[in-house]
Amino acid sequence: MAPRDPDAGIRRTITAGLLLAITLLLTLTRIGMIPVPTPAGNATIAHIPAILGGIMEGPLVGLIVGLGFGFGSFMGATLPLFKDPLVAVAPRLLIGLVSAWVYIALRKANRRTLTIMIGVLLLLLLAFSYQVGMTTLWLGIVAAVATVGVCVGLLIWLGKEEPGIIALAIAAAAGSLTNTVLVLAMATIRGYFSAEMAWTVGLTHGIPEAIVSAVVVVAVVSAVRQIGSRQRGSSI
Amino acid sequence: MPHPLIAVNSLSFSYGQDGPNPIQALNGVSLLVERGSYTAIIGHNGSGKSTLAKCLNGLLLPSDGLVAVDGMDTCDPDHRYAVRALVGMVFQNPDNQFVATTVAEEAAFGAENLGVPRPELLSRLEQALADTGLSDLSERNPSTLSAGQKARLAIASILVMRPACLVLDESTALLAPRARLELLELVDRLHDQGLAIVLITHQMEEVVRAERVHVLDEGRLAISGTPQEVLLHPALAGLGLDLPPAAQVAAGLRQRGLNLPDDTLDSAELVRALLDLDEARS
Amino acid sequence: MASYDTLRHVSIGQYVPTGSLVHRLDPRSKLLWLLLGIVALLTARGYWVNIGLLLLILGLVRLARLPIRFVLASVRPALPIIALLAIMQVLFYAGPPGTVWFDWGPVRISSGGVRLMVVSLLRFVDLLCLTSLLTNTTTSGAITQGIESLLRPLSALGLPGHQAALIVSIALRFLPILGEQMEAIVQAQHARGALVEHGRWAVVANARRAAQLIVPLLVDAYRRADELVLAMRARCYQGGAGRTYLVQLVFSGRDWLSLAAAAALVALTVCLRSLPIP
Amino acid sequence: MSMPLVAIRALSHTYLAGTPLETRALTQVDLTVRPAEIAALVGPGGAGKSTLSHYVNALHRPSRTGCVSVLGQDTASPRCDLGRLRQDVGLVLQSPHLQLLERFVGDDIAFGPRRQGLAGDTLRERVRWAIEAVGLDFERFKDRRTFSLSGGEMRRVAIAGVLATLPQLVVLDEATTGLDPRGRRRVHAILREQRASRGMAALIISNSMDEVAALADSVTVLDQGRSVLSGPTREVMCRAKALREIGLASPSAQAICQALSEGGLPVSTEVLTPLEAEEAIWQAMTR
Repeated sequence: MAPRDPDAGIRRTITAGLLLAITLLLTLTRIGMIPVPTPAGNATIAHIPAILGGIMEGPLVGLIVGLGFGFGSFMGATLPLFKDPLVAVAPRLLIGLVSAWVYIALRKANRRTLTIMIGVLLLLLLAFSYQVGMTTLWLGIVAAVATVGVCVGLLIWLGKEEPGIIALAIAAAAGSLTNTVLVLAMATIRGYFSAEMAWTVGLTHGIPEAIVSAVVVVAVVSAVRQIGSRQRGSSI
Repeated sequence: MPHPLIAVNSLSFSYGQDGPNPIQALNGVSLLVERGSYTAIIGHNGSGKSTLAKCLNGLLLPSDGLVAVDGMDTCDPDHRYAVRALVGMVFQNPDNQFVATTVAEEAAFGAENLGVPRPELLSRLEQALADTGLSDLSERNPSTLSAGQKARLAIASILVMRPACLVLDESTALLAPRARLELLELVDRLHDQGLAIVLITHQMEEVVRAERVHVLDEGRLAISGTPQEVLLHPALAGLGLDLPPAAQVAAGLRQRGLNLPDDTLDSAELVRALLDLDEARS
Repeated sequence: MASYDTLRHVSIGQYVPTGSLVHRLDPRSKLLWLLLGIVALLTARGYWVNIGLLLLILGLVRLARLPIRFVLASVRPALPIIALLAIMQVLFYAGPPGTVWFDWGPVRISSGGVRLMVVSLLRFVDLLCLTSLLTNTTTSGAITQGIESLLRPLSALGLPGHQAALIVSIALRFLPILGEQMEAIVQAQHARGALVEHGRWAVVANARRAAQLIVPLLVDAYRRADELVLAMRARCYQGGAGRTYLVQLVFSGRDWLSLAAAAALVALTVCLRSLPIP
Repeated sequence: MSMPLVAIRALSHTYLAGTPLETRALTQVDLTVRPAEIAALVGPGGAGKSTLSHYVNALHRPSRTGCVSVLGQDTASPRCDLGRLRQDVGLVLQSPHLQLLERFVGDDIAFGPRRQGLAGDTLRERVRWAIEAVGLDFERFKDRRTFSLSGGEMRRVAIAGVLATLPQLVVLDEATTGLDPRGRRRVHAILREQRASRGMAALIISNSMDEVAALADSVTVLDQGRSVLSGPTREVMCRAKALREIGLASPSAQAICQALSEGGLPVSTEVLTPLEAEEAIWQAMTR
């Protein structure tokens, strides 16, 4: 048994620094902000380093990188919505934390546990969609269809992939959705958005962002850690 | 009896040894580096050179076997920093190892980490910058330096730790001919000042400068000896390494029956030998 | 084709020694300046105050003997996206109440909307300039030490001040390097024919480009971190404890003076808030 | 005479024109690569070699000054088919790791051929050929993760990825730097073999004059963004003084003969390789 690498702390600090740099680069140069014609102004990929930081380096690093993202988006904001630190900064602190916690909870889980969890998630989201459907019918329907689609996709994927990778993807999506949900909740509470607007934005941004986050995080982590993917080799 | 500076005893190292398929990079390597000596380690890509280098100062710890620096086991956490300060390591690509935004701060980094008191720190820094010819550039941003200057800065940042040995891990590979020559001359000067040098390379013409050469192949020591012994060794060709051009010419001429001495390994020696030979004939 | 050039020079994080008065200030007073400057930016309202702040900051840039266009270079890569965003926002977003200049279907241009846009952009540019100014005039060692020293009161509460300072200073130092890296990645992908160049569909192209960029950028950052960690370990880095410093922090009279100026600036912007300046 | 593959005339390039960071990378540079020719680009660091190589792949396109024609296409023209051009011109950049796009080596090398419409066994054979061409073992490497490769392996994979599309021209920007002699010989051999079998041309950028002397048919020397010397390799390499002035060395073999001739031995200095030097010295010694 080799002794534990005594310099692991340095690695964590440096990685946090580099992830923070990427976050600032993506927010301050606006490369990570993709303009879309919705009330929120743009979709983002700049929250991905915070998710990665949380998953790979732990909650603290996720928190720090998330703070950087919040600061960048706060200072770069052109909409009153994001000029409010309670909307722009506070929710972002939780992105990395949630990803980290979800990952820690799931990384040891086996296939069956994950299947059950996806089932529970499906039911919860469907119940939620039903609630939404009671107020705005079409939104509820869209949400339900999206939920079923995503969960079925996840289950099919689960059959093919290693549980570790699924855990990563779920943690990343959870981090991304934390961002969407909390920002929109704050925006609604603080009176920038009506509930219906929030739902529209949530569906049009939240789901694509969550999927992109999961794909990117899985790609990066499996490259860096060289951890297993069921796909053991090239297709050649 | 004083300890040798670095003693490597049947060292083996595997990457990912906790995982399902470890990759063995070094297999039973033993060698000694004496104080003030000049050692070259050559081998083709993937022969384990860099892994060996990182084992010499405890950046990697042996999977099996022992590496002792000045009698201190590199596995002993109490000696970790003493070992790293004694055996300084310069990597291939200086761009990726700079932490600071001025030459002076970058050079001082190692000494700061060792907690060297400031007056001493300043004198060490001054000395290191002077040795590497960077004194006039101390306020510059390292990213604005030329490739050769960056390589010298990487050396300066090791010298402030006052090491007894300098390990250069393919530090010349990315340099243009003139910058490479300048760097090798700097290394020669440092060697003259008493520093032990371990030069890791796959350029045969560079090993001629060394006192002792070790050839690594697939993680094992294939040949060890003086440059002359190694370059004339019959097994060398099978290891995928080329003779330096001068040695190639000399070998060819010898085969044609020219009576050249054995020690014509670099261009200058070959030219001198040929001119002597020509004079003797006429 | 200038598209690769724009990423090449992020001025934030590049130390540019000119030996000016600003360079010689204590890093702590510059860090506090940045902090107070941000407060001033956040409190400033209306066109004139913000333009005044921009002029003041550009004046500081001149005082540091830096070319203004160098400092503004950080804004350049953001320009196309900012412009697009600005147009969309002005057209479609109602904004705070004000005179409506143009109203047709979903499109409404009002004085309030335009002012919001312009002031936000000025604030963004100001922030980039201030951050750039800090890093252009302060070495990474000084920044680390400055932050560490400012955080010392919090260290008593268990906050790892040295690590926090190192994280920030590494992030600032690597900003321009990663910007360059991004350019290299775009080039490498083009060279293999991986990206199709869209001329017209800027939005789609931007989205695709951003997604294709971020994976290699992150993977490369991890590789870079590995190498840097190795180089730091090889030079006996062992955290903040027991470390000595090349740079010595001296908080002198001119630092107090500069701080007083910053405080006055904040006070001024706060006072101007209550005045009816457009 | 057949039309050149690459014809660059009076090309200038300025980075960040109109800003204080403006840097002149190229000034009135000419470069020609003929079909089935191995051309070399040498020069001290910062001479503009990489920038020039980017023009050949249309990563940069001339804006105001100069004219760049690659495989008969004017790259400045909006009608220039970039996709086609980049398939026919393979560029291996200085930092090979950025060029690897896929997770597994096999998929990465298959990237180009797939875009050309190859599939199934043809694709597999092409990938096998490309991996083996650069001296790596197909079975062992196809399933390696690109992130886990060493620097030297990454360079080889990058070269293989470019060769796999069977380009008409490959541009290697210091692609053999950091490779061991065996790896270099392998790359040299594949360039020569491809030239012989299907007339592939190559433009190599190298800081090893020995390598250029052994491999290239023609050489262009850049210094501070200008083309200062160009012509057949032997002609350029024999101008030792001019090369020394801009900080380049002559090839070792040539330097040995030069030193001998200065020392009074009547030996021909027009040699490029150790073998030629050996012959020339033998001639002189047995005169």
